[in-house]
Amino acid sequence: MSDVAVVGWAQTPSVRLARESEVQLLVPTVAQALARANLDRREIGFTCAGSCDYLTGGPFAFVSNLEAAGAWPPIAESHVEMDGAWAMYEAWVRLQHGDIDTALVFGSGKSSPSQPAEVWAQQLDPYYLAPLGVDPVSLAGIQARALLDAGKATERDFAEVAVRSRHNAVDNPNAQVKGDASVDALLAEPYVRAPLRKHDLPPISDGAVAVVLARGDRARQLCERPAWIRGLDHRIEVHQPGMRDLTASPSTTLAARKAGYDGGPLDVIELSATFSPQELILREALGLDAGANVNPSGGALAANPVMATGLIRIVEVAQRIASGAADRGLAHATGGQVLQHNLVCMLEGE
Amino acid sequence: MSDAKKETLVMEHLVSLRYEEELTPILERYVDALIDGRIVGHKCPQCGRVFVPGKGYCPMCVVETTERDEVEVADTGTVTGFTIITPVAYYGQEETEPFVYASVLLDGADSTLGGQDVVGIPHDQIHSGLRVRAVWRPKEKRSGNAVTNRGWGSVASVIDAFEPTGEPDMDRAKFEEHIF
Amino acid sequence: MAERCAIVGVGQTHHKKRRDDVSIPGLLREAALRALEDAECTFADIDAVVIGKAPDAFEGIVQPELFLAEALGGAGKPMLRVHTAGSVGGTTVIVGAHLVQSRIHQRVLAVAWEKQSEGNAQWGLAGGRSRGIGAGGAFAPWIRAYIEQTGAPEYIGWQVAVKDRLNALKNPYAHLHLPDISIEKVKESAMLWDPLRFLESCPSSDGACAVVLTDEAGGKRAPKPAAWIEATAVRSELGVFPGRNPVRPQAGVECAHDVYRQAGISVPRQEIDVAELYVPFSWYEPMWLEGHDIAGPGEGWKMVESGDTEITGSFPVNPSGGVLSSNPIGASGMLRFAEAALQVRGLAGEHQVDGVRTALAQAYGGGAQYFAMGVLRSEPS
Amino acid sequence: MSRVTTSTLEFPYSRTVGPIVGAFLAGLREHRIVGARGADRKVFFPPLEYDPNTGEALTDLVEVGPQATVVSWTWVDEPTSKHPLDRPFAFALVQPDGADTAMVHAVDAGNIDAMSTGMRVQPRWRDEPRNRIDDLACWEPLA
Repeated sequence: MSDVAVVGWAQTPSVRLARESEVQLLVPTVAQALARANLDRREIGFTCAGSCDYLTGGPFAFVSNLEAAGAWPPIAESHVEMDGAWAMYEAWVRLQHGDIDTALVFGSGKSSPSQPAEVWAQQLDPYYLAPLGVDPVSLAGIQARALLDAGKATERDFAEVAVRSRHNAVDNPNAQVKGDASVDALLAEPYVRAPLRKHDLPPISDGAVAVVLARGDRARQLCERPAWIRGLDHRIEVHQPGMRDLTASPSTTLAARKAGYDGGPLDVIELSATFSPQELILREALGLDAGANVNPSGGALAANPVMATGLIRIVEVAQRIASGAADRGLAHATGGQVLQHNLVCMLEGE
Repeated sequence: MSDAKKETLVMEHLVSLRYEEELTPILERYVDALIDGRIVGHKCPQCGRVFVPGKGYCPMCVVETTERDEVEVADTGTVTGFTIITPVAYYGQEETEPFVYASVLLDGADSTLGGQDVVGIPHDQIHSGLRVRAVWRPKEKRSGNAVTNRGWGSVASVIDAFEPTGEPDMDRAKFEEHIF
Repeated sequence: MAERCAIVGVGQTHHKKRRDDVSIPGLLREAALRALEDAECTFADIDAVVIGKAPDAFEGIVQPELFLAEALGGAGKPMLRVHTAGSVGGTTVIVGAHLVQSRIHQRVLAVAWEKQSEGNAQWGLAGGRSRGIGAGGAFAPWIRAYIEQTGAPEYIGWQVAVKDRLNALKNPYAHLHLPDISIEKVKESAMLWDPLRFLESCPSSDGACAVVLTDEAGGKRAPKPAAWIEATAVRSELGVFPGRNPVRPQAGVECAHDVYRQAGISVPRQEIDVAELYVPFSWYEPMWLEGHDIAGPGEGWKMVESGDTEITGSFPVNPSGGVLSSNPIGASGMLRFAEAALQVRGLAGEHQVDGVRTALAQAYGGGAQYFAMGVLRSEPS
Repeated sequence: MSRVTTSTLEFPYSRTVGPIVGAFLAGLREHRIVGARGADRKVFFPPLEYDPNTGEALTDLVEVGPQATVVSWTWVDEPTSKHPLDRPFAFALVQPDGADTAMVHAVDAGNIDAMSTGMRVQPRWRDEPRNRIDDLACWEPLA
């Protein structure tokens, strides 16, 4: 494999309601990512974007986002109807050919205009599930119950994940839900979808993220300490929630193994656990011990701009490597509901 | 029951999703001006092109534009291209008669307003180069409700249509870059 | 240096106005299983799945590949969902090829589909709003401009419409089989969007297409001839901006030049034996012949007029019947690559063009602003 | 005062469901529930045209239920207009007797205290079937 590194990045703060349109969130974000990599947009060899028409609010919504990339003169460009982390996957694959050495990737989403519970209910099997209005929070509740019933966790464990996330997010200017809370106080709150309480749920967020990738020596020229992608893989599982074990994430385990994760020490881990029980499932899937440095940014419980959340995890790891604060990290992204599709990216300093 | 009859049925499924969004601050200023009878856009500080409504950036140069780049354009302009659409019936289609779908380049602007109606002239006399002016709604009936953050209805619910000014046609060379 | 990539399996559904005999997974499986059978392999042999389709709102399912991946044996594998408007079928093949060329995977299944009859494309193209103009309404002014600029006679559009429908009679999978098609019938059909008549426009179809992509070793040991992917390129440009030339979009010019360069083609008209171009409205055939520099300015319509683009002509275009005969939107771009592959493999059956060694595949989308192109060859260079 | 723009993306989709989902929905009309048997005798419920783990075709339909067991569940205190019931209910993984997998559906248990993992439920049928999954209106605790 060619050595490809993250050499530029930027993200908007995640907010409950951004007054800017999705493109307006992207334009300065892309500009900042390019500036950090000291690149002009015309030098970019390949561009790939991730977004979701139905989240933005209409067919072909992604077409407007081309304006953020600067599509004049024409550019070599592609788009995935997936989180930006998969857009980065496509760009990373493209860079392996060896004929170009830079790529621009972005992911964006505004959840504020819609009722996410209604939008994502239409993401499920159209014959058996979508007509019932099965919403993501209910599915996460079923998953959480399965975890409790299996004796793998307690509601207190869920709350502890949330408390850590909010605590970590205090130092993250881009996070939305932050502050110190006590586990007991959180557990005194009512259920939203028993056994899940509000703290177990992600916020509804608007936001965007951009990444610049470069290959080999070009990366070294553009960045003092590139965050090298040592491995990148993703795996999808069976869709019907009743046809797989919701308390485990074998696709994460497999993706991590294929991405070269050998169980060795990690300085930083960023997980797209959009519901607190999922952090416990992912920790187990990756074999992380209790002391692992998981989600120093606060993770998806602190900020969840859907379609950007996964790529933000990669940025959070990459920037810690670039700054020298970390040498080796793992970033995880997820797609679909209750951890159906999982991506693992291994990043390292020189 | 392996002899189950494998008939294939039709399942109806209504998907109905509602989106509600505050207009961007740029569009809010734009709509306020529109209701006031003025059409404003953003002039790119780099290339000088004027986009109506302003986007907050120049899509060609990809540089940000702000209120400081706001300029007013005229409510007169030129039809640069058009199609007469025979409406196809579909769920939500309200049109039943052939309608005009014209691009209008306002004087002072570099972007065209798409999908405009042209009135006061038979459909078969509409042509590129036709000089037109906005038909404004009475002030009390202007709402800006049809303006969206994703480019639809950029003047609808304030300006219903354009009508011929009676001036001679614009020379094609003057709008060659704005036909589409 | 990238790994070589070959198409060793091609499958497609019978395209129809409404495939009321199948579910959406059933539709995809029909194409995928035919591609696997052609490649003489099974789902178990596939490393990764790439799925493409046009907007989700056409069927009203958000990211439908999440429930469809497993219908394609995708569980436990990487799955990517591509969406680049009408060009998506082409982009899906290209993304699949990249997975092989990068040496990440050895065998990839790429599937593109649309089940238009579940919803309504006019509604979808209008973003669910009133006053929709359809693709024809969007493209008609550009077609008019082409006619004005080149002085092409109006029968050129009719001629393409007839040619593609006659070709479709040789393609058992095509949606439209119109044995009594004629110039008179086309010219007497209803004017939909001046200058476009009903029979100069594509149908709305349910359908899917699939290809199995593999590496050099896989291509060489394939049981049937392989189609070698010699070049691929994608280009995108803004849909509306001052100075844009949508009649000859720059993205299309650059995309074509990119694939010609990669394939070492200097005179496309002579060095390409057959082309499958995305022609949803008849006039797009001469427009793309010029827009991709196969014909010089104003020469594209003359190629049509002289019969060069007929299946027996010197530069056959869309021997499959093209988009004018089958249009499952998301799959339409992949069908161009699939049909080009069948041609270089010599497996196109009744619509096989004699002696094809090099084929061009092209798809476009959005406001003629997204392009995906490829050059396929019967032998690796 | 900020200006708000609203839109509704609405369409009545018409789905042809194919042989397996079709047989399942046809069964519901007759108050019968079917699953699909795989190569290893495993019965998938709800029935799919393929084994989701391998992609192999499934054609062998077998009757399951009608009694079933709740495998996992969550409680919906405030149903929305898109939910199948207009009073508090559970979304649950429901596995009919004879099936090896479960599907997500609504359980009308009245209140959360009536819910438990492992509880037994039975189908409640819609009076006028319309070829949809909610012809099986919901599940209810076994009387």
